Amino acid sequence: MVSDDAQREGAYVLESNGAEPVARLYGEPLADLPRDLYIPPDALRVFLEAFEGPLDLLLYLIRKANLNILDIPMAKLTAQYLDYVEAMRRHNLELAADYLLMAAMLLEIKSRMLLPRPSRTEGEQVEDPRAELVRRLKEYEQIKLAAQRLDALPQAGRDFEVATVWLAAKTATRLPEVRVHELALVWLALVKRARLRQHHRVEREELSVREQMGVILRRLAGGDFVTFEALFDAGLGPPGLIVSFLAVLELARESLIEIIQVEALAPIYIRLRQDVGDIGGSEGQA
Amino acid sequence: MVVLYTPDDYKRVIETALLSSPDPLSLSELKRLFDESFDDETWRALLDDLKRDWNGRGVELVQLASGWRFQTRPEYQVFLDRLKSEKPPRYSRAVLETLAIIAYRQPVTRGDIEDIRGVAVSPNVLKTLEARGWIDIVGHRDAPGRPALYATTRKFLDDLGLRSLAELPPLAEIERMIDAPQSTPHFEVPSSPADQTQDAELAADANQLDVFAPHGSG
Amino acid sequence: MVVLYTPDDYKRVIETALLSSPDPLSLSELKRLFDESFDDETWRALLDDLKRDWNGRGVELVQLASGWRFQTRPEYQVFLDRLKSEKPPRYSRAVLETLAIIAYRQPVTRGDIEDIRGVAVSPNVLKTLEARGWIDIVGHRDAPGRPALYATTRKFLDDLGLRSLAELPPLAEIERMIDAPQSTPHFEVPSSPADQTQDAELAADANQLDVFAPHGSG
Repeated sequence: MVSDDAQREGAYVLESNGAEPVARLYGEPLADLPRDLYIPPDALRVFLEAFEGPLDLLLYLIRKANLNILDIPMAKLTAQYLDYVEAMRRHNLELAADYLLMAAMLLEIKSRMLLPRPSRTEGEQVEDPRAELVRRLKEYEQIKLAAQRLDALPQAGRDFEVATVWLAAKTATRLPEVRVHELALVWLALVKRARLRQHHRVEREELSVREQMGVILRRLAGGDFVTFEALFDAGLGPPGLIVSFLAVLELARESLIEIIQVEALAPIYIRLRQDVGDIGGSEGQA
Repeated sequence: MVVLYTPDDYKRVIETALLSSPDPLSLSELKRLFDESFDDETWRALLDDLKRDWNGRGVELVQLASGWRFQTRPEYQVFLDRLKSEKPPRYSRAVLETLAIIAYRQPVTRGDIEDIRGVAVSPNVLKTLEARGWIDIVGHRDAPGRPALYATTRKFLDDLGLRSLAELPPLAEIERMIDAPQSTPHFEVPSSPADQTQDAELAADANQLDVFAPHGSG
Repeated sequence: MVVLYTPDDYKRVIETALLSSPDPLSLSELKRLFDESFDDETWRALLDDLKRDWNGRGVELVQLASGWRFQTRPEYQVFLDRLKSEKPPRYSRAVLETLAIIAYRQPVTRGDIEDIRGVAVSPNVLKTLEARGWIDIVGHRDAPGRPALYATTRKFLDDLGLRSLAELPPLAEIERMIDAPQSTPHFEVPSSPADQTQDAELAADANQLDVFAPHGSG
């Protein structure tokens, strides 16, 4: 891989020779007077490295001389290319095999161009010996320009940065989530499994009663007597009051509470059954 | 090219630098942002001002030993956790069944749960649910050993988004859907695809049981 | 615990998630943030609104191949570069041309790349691009040696701010420029200042070549 730095560094060397052309040679500006036509080998190497291979060099020669890529004068191009390769060899620079392969290809095309073309037969197109070279040059030039355009796109880390706000340390471990319908399905499967089919129709009301049973048990958890009325929240409305009443009856039936009325029409008191209601260490209280 | 005139212009550059820096930026690092040099008091004012700008947002500017940093507020973690690709943990079948029994049949004893499930209930199962705050002991049954009675709590209702137990899906309805000749029972409950998969599995279980139920009761 | 009521509340959570996520978040990932599900239009409105909120700031909300991301505006890079201890990599032409071939012709083998460039491809070139996460091996061609097939990644699109490969500079356009009978060897390709420098350097090289070319042919 040709390092970018080497490429750039070398370019500076060449550039330092002078920016303004001091003469023109074969109509081309000459940046510097040739010093006995001696090119330092280092500069040549840098020059070689400025190209990405023989196709790149050929393209450069074509574009510099303003040649038509669709009608390349092979003699001129081949001569220029070989001059370059020859210069490299004279200075004993290691030349990539790719450059020599291209030289051979150019010479072959050139010689085929010199041969008399076979007479065209009906329905058959005579292929231009340059066609494959032109195709490759065009494809390469396309990619070369596409690469420049890619490089011109804004690039993360070079032209912009990604927002990276610190995530505050995670505090709690994630708890499993349970969904309501999931619970219902589990219960249903259980009911079937337990063959409690006679009970499987759990009515809304019944459920509410069971919920209210829990509410009342929590109210009574202190162990103290609570007035019967205090167990009813008028805000619940008639259905709510009925549910609460049914809950009290159910709790009594299951021997979970004691209901005490000293005499008829006297206040009714309710508390947890003494031998049961030991929640909160309330034993012994009246 | 951005030209800086007002304190707000400078603040915007500081904000941009802090939002895009993976590490906290010290004051001396921040000072490199501008050709102009401000005294520490001016810097302090700029940073305090910037901190105030972010009041009430999900991200806050904090000062640490090594410098200033934007970080997410802990209250927002609950949302950010949901982005993690890892699957949410799930309760075991034993836990789910125990919870369902307590929810639908409360108050119940451990013995009741074992009767319905047909297997012994590990104390860990009840501990898991108690630790979650979803069930508690509401009393003891007047029976040998005075077993504890379990019921679901208000937190259970809150966490499942219910106002009361009456909002638990009525089983009669669900059963009708499962028994219906439709091959795939679907419920009008918003749920993720993963949940639906599990629903389908559960429903499949339910159907499976159905196959045996007539045999058992016949 | 943060309770969400207004669209602004939801926007704040989305903003927090996007600011703190190292990778772009897709819409389906963002949807995981909330229990409630909104339709795509609502999401689009929330995100557009959030994007607008950041107008005129140093950071912007952009939509990429793999989702939405907050990133700094290029105009602010000149400030952010001052904080960096090392300069971001500038890729050599070998790397860039290899990348271009993979981007436009994918999937391709190393042999395909060498055919187009006319030179051997150093393993380091491919390693550089793989290390950056811009290319990876997507399969092997059914040919002798079963050579690896390279393609560009989602990260490549994200890092270049593209939503899809279709947003790459169109090759047809580039081709038109090649065929056009222009007199200048270099094209009006929008390029960064660095590229222009390189062009100038090549032009200087060109002059140099002339020095010995006539010598060789004379």
